[in-house]
Amino acid sequence: MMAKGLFNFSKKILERFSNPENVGRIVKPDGIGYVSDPSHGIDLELYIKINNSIITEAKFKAFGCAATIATISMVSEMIEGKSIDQALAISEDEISAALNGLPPSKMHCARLGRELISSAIYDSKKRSNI
Amino acid sequence: MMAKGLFNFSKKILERFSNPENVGRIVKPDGIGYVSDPSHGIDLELYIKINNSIITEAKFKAFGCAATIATISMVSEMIEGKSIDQALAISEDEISAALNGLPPSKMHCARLGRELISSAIYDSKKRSNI
Amino acid sequence: MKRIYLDYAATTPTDPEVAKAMLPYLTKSYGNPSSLHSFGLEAKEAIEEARGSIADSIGARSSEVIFTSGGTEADNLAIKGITFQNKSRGDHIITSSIEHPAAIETCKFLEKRGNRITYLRVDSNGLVDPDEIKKAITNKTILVSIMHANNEVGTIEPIADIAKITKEADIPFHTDAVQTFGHIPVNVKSLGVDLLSVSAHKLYGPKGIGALYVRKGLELTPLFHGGGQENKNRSGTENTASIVGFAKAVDLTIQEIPTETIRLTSLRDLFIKGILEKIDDTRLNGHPQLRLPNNINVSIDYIEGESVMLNLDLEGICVSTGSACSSSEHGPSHVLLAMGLPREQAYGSLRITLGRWTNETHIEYILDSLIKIVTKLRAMSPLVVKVKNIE
Amino acid sequence: MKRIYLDYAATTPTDPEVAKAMLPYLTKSYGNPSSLHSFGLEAKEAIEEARGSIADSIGARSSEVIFTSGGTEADNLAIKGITFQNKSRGDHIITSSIEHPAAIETCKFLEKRGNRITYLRVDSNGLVDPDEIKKAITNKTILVSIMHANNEVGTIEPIADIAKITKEADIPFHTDAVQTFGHIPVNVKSLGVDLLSVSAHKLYGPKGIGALYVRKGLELTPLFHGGGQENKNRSGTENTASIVGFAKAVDLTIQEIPTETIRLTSLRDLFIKGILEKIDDTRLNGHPQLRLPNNINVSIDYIEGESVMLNLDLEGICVSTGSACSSSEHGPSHVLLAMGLPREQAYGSLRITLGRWTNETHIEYILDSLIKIVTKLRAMSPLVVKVKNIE
Ligand SMILES: Cc1ncc(COP(=O)(O)O)c(C=O)c1O
Ligand SMILES: Cc1ncc(COP(=O)(O)O)c(C=O)c1O
Repeated sequence: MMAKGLFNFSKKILERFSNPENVGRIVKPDGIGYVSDPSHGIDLELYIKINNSIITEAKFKAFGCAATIATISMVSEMIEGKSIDQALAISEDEISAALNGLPPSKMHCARLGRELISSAIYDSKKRSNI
Repeated sequence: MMAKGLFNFSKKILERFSNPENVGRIVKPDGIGYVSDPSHGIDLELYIKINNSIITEAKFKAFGCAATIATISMVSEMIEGKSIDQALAISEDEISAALNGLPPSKMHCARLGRELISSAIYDSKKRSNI
Repeated sequence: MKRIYLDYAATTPTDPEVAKAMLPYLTKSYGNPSSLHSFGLEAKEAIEEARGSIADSIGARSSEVIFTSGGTEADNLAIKGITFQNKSRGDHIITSSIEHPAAIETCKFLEKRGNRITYLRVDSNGLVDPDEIKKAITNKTILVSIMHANNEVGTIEPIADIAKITKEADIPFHTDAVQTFGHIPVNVKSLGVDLLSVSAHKLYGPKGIGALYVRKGLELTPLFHGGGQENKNRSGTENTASIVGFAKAVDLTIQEIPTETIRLTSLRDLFIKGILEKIDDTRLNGHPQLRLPNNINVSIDYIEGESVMLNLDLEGICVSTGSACSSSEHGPSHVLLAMGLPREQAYGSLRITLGRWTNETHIEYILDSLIKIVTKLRAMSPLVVKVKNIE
Repeated sequence: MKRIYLDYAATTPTDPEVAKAMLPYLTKSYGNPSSLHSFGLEAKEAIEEARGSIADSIGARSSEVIFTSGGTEADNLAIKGITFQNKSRGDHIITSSIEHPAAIETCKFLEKRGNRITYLRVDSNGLVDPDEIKKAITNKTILVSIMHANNEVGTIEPIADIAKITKEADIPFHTDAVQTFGHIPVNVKSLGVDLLSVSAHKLYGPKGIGALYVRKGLELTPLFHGGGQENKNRSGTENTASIVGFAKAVDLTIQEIPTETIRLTSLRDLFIKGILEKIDDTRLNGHPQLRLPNNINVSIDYIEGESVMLNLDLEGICVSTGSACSSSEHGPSHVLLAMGLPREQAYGSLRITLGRWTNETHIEYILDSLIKIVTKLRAMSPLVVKVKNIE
C-alpha cells in the first residue's frame, strides 16, 4: 500500500527533480531561450554555449512544477554535445523517454522543453547574424 | 442491537397479532359490520350480539396487515360489555392506547376499528327497526 | 432467537473479507484521492485498481465505469444524465412498467417536467416484448431503459434482443443490472447495452456504493457538480474504502456464480415445489424458467402479505412482501399489478430470496412455518368463505 | 519513511473507534433499513439514532437532517434542490467567488441552463461583506449560498450577519459547513441558516457520507428519485454503517472542540510566525483572526506551489497547494485570485492543515524542511533575479 511514486512519476523524474543538474546561468551565453507564461505558473530560461554548431554547454532556470523542472534539466543535458540541428530534431517523445516516461497529465512539459530549445537556438542564430 | 419489536410495535400488538382473541363469526348476530376495501388490502367483518343495548359478544374476521388484525381483535374485546352509546364513543386514541400505542404509520387501523364498530351498530339498529 | 435471513434481494451481509479489505482504507490509507501527495496517490491507485477489476468483470474498459453512491444514483444518473444531455434531440423515453422505483420514479419525475414516457406493458410472467419497444420508438426517443432482471419476481428480460433494436435505431440503451450483477453473468458486450447500473450491497459488498457503466463516446449531464472527480461525471470525494470493498465483493462473488447458480436453483425449486404442493391456492409469480436462481415469489390467496411476513418474522424468518400497508402508502406491488394479478392476490404475495448462507434446512423450516401461519391467517380471513364458500 | 500528514482539510483518517462502530453494521446488522422485518428494523433504528444525535449536535430536529453521500451531494442538493423547487418564483442565486467547487460549479451549471448568478467579491482576507448581499438581492432571488469557512484559506464568514439579511428578505440561506463542522461550533439556530452541508470525512469519519440540514417547512426537489428514503428527499438504500460511523465521529470530535481549538491555534500560530520570520517574501493568506484553528495558507514568492509540495512529499510531509499543473487543468486557486493575489503569488501558495495527530515536532520538522526546499527552488527560479535583481 505504499505509494509507487509521486504522481506516478518515474524514479528518474523524481531524482532529476530533487537534484536537477545544470541549474544556473551562463555568463556570456551564445543563446538564451525563454518560455514565459507566469500567469500559467511557468517561467523558463535556457542558456547555451555553441562552438562550431555544437552545443557545448547548457544551463537553465525554472519557475514551474516538479515535472517541468525535471524536464528542463533533462533537456539541458540532452542537448549538450549535440549539433544545433540534432538539438532541434529532439522530439517530445524522446524527451519523455529520457525521463522514463512523463505521465499523460504532464506531457505538456515535453512540449515546453522543445519550445525552450528552439527559442535558445533561434536567439543564438539572431546573435551570430549581427 | 436486537430489534426492539417489529415495526416498533408494542408487545401488546405483537401478542394480539400472533394470538388474536375473538376470531370467528356469530351464527345469529344482532349486527354485522363491514369495512371492505380489498383493493387496498382490507376486508373486515365484525359480528355483535346485543342485549338491552349492551353488546354481549363480539367476533371478527379480518383480511389485512398485522396491525389491522391486532386492532380489530382489540376493538372486538373493548366493546364487549359496553352499551351501544359507549361503544360508539370509543375514540381512535383510546383504541391506540389499548394497544399501548399504534405507531404513526399504522394509525389508520384505529380509524378502521371505529368505522367497523359504527357499521355493526348501524346494522343492528336497522335490523331492530324492521 | 436464531434468525434466518431470506431477503437477499433486499440486501446482503457484507462479506467479512470485504470488510477486512475496506478497513485499511479507512484508518491507514486515508488520503483524499485527489491529493497530489503520496497519501492521495495510494488512495487513487487503490480506486483505479478497483475500477479496473470491476470494469474487467463486465467486459468494459476502466474509463467506462463511474462510481456512484449506489444503484439508485446509478439509475438516476443514467436516465437524467442522458435526458438532460439530449434535450435538443428529443424528449421521449421508453421504459417498462415493472422497473425498480429508482428508474420508474425518475421517469415519473421527468414526465412531470415535460418528458414523454412510454411505460411498456409486460406479460403475465413479467417479460417485456422487444417488438413493443420497436413499435414504441419515435424520432424523439432518446433513451430506452429496461431492467436486466426484476427485483420482485426475478424475471430475466431479453436484454440482448432489445439491444439489437436500440442499436439499429441508434438510441442509448440502459439496463438496471442491480439484481443480476454477481448473480448471473453480466457482460456489457454480450448484452449490447450502452449504460448499466450495479450496486455493491446486493452482492455481499457494502451499502452506499455502486457504479454506472457508460459506453465510451456517450455523454451524460452529471447529477453532481464540483471537484470534477470520476472524469467530471460525478464530483465528490471518492469513497475509497467502499470502492475497494466493492471490487473485493465482485471478485469473490463472480467466482462463485457457476456453483451458486446450481445450488440456489435447486433450493429455489425445492421451495417452489413444496409450497405449491403443500398449500392450496398458491401460485408462483414471475417466469418459471427465465428467473434469477435465488428468487421465489408466491401469491397466497385470502391473506395479506405483510401479516404473513410479520408472523414469519416472529418465528425468526426474514422475507419480503409485495404489499406495504401504512397510513401514508397503500397498495400492492406495481410489478405484480403490471403482470395482471388481481389486487387481492397481489396483496397476498411473498418474496423469498436465497443467498450464500441459505441451506436446505432453512427451506424446510420456512415451509413448515409457512403452513402453520397460512392456516392460522386463513382461519381469520373473511375472504376464504366469500371466495370458496366454505367455513 | 515516516510520513507526516498535514492535509487534514483535504480529508482525515477515520478514527479507529469510528471504524469499530461501523463494522457490526456491515457484517451483522446488515438489514435493508426499508425492510419491515427485524433485520430492517434494527438498521432503521441505528440510522434514526444517528440522525438524532447529529441533529442534536447542530441544534436541529431529526426530521431536518437528510443523509447524503457527502458534502458535494449536500451542496448540490441544497442549491439545485431549492432552485428547481422555486423555478416559478425566481431564477437568481447569490453566492461568493470563493465557494468550494461543489457549490460554485453547481452555480455555473445552473447559470448555463439559464439561472442568473451573482458571485460576490471578497476582500483581501477572503471575507464576504453582508452589505453586498443586501445590495445584490432582487425580487427574483431564490437562494443565498455562502460557505461557513473557506477550505483553502480558512477564513470564517459572517454567517449570522448574513442570515439576518436573508431572513428579512425571506430568502432561503444555505451555508457549506463542511470545513467547520467538528472544528468550530456549528449551530443552525445561532447561525440562522435554512440549509447547511456537512461531510463526515472532514472530522475523522468515513468518506462517502454527509448530510444536509433543511429547515422544517422548506421544500426541495430531490436529486435522486426512487424508493422514497430520507422522507422522499433522497432515495437510495441508506448507508447504515457509514451513517453510524458519521454519528460516532461527530460525537467524538465535538467533545474535543474546546481543547483542540486551543491546541491547534497555538500550533498554527507557531508555524505562521516561524515561516514569516525565517523565510523572506512570504505572506499569510486568509484572515489573521477570523480563521479556522487548523488552517495555514502561505504564499512563498518566486517558486511554484506544486514543486514545493512534491519536494515536501519526498521528505514525507503531505500538504496541499492552491496551484495545480496538468495538461488538462491549469491555473492557480480561484480563491486566492478572488482575494486579489497576483497570479504568480497564487502559484506559490501552500496549504498546511493540522489535526488530531499534529504536534510541535511536526511543526518544527516542516519548518526546517521548508527552509531547505525554498532555498533550493529559489536558486533555480528565474523570477528571483527578475523581481529582486539579485543573483
Ligand atoms: C433492480 C434494482 N435497482 C435499483 C436498486 C437501488 O439500488 P440501491 O439500493 O443501491 O440504491 C435496487 C435495490 O434496492 C434494485 O433491486
Ligand atoms: C468547503 C467544502 N465543501 C464541500 C466539500 C465536498 O465534500 P465531499 O468531499 O464530502 O464531497 C469540501 C471537501 O472536499 C469542502 O471543503
